[in-house]
Amino acid sequence: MFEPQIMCFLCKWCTSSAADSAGTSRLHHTPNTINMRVMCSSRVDPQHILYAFKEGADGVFIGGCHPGDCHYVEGNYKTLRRIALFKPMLQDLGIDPKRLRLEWISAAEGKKYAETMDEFTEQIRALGPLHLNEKALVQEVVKDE
Amino acid sequence: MRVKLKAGRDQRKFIARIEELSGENVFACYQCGRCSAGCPMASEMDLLPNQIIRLVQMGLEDEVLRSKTLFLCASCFTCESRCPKGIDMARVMEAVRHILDPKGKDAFGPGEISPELAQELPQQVLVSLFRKFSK
Amino acid sequence: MRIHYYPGCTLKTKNTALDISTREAMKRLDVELVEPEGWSCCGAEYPLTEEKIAGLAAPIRTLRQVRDEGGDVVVTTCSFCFAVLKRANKAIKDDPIKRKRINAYLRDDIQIDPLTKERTTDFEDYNGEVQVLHLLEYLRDKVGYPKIRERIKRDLRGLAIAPYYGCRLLRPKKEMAVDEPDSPRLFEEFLEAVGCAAVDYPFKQECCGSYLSVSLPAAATEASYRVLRSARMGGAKAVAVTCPLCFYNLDHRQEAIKETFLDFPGLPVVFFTQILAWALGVERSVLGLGEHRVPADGVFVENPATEVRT
Amino acid sequence: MTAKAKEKRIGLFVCHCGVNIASVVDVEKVAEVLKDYPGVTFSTDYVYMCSDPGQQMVIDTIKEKHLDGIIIAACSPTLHEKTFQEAARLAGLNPYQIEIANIREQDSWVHTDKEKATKKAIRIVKSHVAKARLNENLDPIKVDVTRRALVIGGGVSGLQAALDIADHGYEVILVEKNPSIGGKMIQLSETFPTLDCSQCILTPKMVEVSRHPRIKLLTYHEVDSISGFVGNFKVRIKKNPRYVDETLCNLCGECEKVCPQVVPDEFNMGLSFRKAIYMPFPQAIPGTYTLDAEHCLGLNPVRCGKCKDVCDKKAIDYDMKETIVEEEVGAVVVATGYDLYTMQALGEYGGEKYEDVVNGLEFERILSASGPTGGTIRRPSDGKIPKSVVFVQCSGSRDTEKHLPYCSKICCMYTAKHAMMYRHRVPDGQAIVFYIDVRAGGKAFDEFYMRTVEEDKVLYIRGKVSKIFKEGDKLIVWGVDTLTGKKVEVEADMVVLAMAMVKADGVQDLLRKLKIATDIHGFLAEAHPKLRPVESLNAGFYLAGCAHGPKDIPETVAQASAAAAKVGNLFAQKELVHEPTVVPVNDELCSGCGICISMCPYSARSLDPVRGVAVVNEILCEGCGACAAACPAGAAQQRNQTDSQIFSMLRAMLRE
Repeated sequence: MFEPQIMCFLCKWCTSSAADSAGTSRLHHTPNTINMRVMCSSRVDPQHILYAFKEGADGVFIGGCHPGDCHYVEGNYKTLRRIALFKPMLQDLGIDPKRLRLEWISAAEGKKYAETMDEFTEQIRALGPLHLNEKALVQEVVKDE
Repeated sequence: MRVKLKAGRDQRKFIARIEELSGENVFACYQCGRCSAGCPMASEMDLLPNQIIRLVQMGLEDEVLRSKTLFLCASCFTCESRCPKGIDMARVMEAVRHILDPKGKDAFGPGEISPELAQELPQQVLVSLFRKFSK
Repeated sequence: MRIHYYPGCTLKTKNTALDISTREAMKRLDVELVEPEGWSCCGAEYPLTEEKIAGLAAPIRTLRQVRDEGGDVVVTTCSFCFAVLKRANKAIKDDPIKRKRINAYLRDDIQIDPLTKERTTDFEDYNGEVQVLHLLEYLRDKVGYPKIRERIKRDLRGLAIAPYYGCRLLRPKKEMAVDEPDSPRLFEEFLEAVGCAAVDYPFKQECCGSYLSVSLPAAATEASYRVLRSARMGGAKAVAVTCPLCFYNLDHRQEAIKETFLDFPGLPVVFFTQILAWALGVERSVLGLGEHRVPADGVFVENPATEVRT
Repeated sequence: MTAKAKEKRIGLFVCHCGVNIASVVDVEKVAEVLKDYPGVTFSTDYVYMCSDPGQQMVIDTIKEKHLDGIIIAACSPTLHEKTFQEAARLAGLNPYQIEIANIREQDSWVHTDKEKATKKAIRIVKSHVAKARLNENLDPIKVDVTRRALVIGGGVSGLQAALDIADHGYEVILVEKNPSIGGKMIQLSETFPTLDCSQCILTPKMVEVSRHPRIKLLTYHEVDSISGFVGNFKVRIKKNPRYVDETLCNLCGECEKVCPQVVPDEFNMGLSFRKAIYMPFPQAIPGTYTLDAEHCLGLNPVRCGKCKDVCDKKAIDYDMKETIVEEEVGAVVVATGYDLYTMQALGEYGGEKYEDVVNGLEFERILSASGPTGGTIRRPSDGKIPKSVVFVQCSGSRDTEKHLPYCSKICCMYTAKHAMMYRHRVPDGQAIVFYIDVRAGGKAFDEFYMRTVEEDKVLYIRGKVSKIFKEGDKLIVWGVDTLTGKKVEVEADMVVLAMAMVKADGVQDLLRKLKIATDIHGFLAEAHPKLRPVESLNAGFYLAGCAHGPKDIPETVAQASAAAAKVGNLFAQKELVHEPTVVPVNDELCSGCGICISMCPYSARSLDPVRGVAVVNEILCEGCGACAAACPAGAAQQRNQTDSQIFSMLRAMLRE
């Protein structure tokens, strides 16, 4: 069976805490995901997402606080707008926008976190491995190595 | 009489079967009794709805299957609408009847209705009654 | 407006009053009712266990027919039919496994057109596309109370009617999602829209005894008595029902009720559509009052309001 | 970037956490595999890294191996990041060189497949090594503290917190939105388990607050907005017009006598009436009348003007306007209280239909000597003394389905008190309590409950009421006794619902302005459920009382004092430290486009008009990184979470 790799950017205050609380409650879920804790979902630059795809992620997940609950007032709204604008660009690059998912998961929602991880993994599994047009992407990602 | 509680496979199987059939988590019940308090048929029952679910939790299959209560439930869902834990008791009752089905005979069969009565009854009552209480 | 209408079995036999008054009333609201071709009994009981899914086949077959005839809404009056159709529809929509299994049963169903004798088979999967509405919901949401008020021909002011929801119209809440089971407004609003006074009484959503009427008549007698008594105490001149079985228990059972509970003097029971039709100007002779055991003629008298007014 | 100039010497410590990690993740393998990873100089595993020997090992190894970067692969950084930063400091290493790799909560505890979990742990650790190679030494930014506290809410928790902070020697501003302080507690009759009169024990505290030289009491005020950060908040407080000058009002009461407008009295839960110009209750503080503009005929002598005419002191001023007060404070205690769940939500108990179905607070007023019935128990509908009263516990609580999933905690005890007091006042009356469980854990609580049962003969029936309806002038209660398996029906004269406690009505807006975190029920979220119960996640905010969750009076008071002590801790510091992980500007790359300025929610960034580049006020920067993600030139880089670091981490995690 295809085992997808999923890169998760989790906001420190909500979704990463939710991941911790899933751990504390021993809510078993898929090991296909791997987490990077960022201060706020708005720290995630589209370039980070592209880079994750380029480095082998089949799906990218961004978790932030619920609207109105952002620790930094409105970072999650910024993320929401950014991702909405970014998805059509992904499409242009030949990456199914369904491979990128943004979800609001509060610190109290360990269960939702675990379920979302499982669900997203299955979605990505159904989409199959990501085949990239490397050339197109390399031009987009201009950062140094 | 002292009831012997067993933690054997049979008990677990019975509980699991009820949960599977009903789609309800019987262990969510904390025995507040609200289902019984509002049940329109409770006065006719030998075991109250909350007692049925308690016996299921304890895995006492025989006592549950013996109860008259199973055939007094009108599936009116009053219990469901007020259960603080969201358990649909009517489904649990149905699941128990389902287990009972192959074991017993009809609790109520067509033979028990006089032709005159059958004439005047609305169709839906016959269909629903046999669906509930006959094999 | 043209909509699909599922009468159900009892309306075609024992309670034609409910069917006829529905048709008459809807005609006066410019709604044409179409029965889905070749509909069958819904099964009366929604299967409550996960394994008895065969019981979903009949209602889904009917709903699929509605869809294939181009309908997106089907309306029912009988609460039992409504509950089965609505819950089956939801199950098909929400549960992919049930959807798959039921569609597998029904795919090779054969339907013969009565006119052209054309056979239809190899049906397209049904995924819950049709919206199932109770006529009360349809009147509220699609026809609208203002239109009903506009078309009213008889002034029913002062006619106190106790709305009786029974069990199936509102519960289980998660699946029916019609109104709050313990503080509903749907029926009351309807009665107020046709000009009656809706009686508030605590037994409006208590069970009438349902099918126990046959297996344990005494229990149904007592349950029905409590409903009727409560409605009477609330000052009702009649109880309005949506369901033929409620009607049977509350109306046909009244003789037995009076024998058991000597304090109970009787109370007419009517279908909500009879009131609607009456308010919209339908003649009393068409209301099917002959089907009532407890005479309900007193409810349908010309200008009851004038008596109150003077 | 310039970071690779000198290769780092990184030490890796993999924690077993007993079996918590080691039973799922092969910790030895993780340490072994990472030994040869670029940048790693030292790698080991140990049973409990957070233990003293564990920490000592880190300290010793740093010194011995001259390490300049450390990875601790263990539990969530929220738990022990500080511990190891301190260890690093002791070893002479900059604390910002510590990286915590979370292989417990986000790995071993959530996976069962050992091989996969170990692989994942290796990837997690590698990513932190990649990041650590580029970590810089950072020093905390230091800031001054304003040694003045804001307390929001004048209930018992707010009063206690204000008094304690003031007694520590600091100034306090106490803001209460109602005309008087006192909160919900002043409405209570007696208090369990000792039956002291609530007003008798609370009014001295209210007076003390009003007379305290260091407490500035602002009633009829509301917090409008707050800006700044811990130690340095700026608060805008809205002063609602009272239309009565409280310094002039001598409480003669003539205005009230002539006022033609009669309004339900909030203090008595609407069970009696007051005038549009009123004193909420006789002991109200400040002692002044308040004109409720919503119900006044029109704040205009032409419309009415009766009260103004009779006021000898000329205290009434219809032209008073809403004004804004600005204050600077260093800490905020949030004590905004609670409300009761609405009757409307409980349709099966009659909703709001039946006057004689009352909630707990209404019954408190009925019991209270200062209440609408002068302490005689009378039912609201007809004033009759009820001979049969049913108490329904868990009304709205412990209902995961339609109402509130949590236990409201105080209802068991106050219901016992209600039933006991009813039996004392109406000796020939019958009191029946429907309960699911009686939770009487607390000092002298169970004894009190048992007294209610044994001495006052209150009948406790174990079962939840399904329905309440009216027949004639009786309320019919349908319940069950699950102990005997009997369905029961009670004809009651009155029903008291032990209504669930919910977040205070309308507090959501305020909390949003404060940017303070709440739980899913709208109660304030504490920084840690066990170890930091009175602090908010948001620095500088402290929690007290029922705003944080249902609790009784002793607990509320204890929490308020604890919050005050925490404020004291904060104020005792010479200066505060601010996280240095801010987002500075690289002048050489910045083109002055201003995008980052528009992203900043704290106004920490602005444009230097002379140089044409963005500049950062590092004290205001909270380090969210929204600007860093938005900067098109890469000129905004978050310290120790630069783009380069993120890319390196991604590479380490994903490329195998």
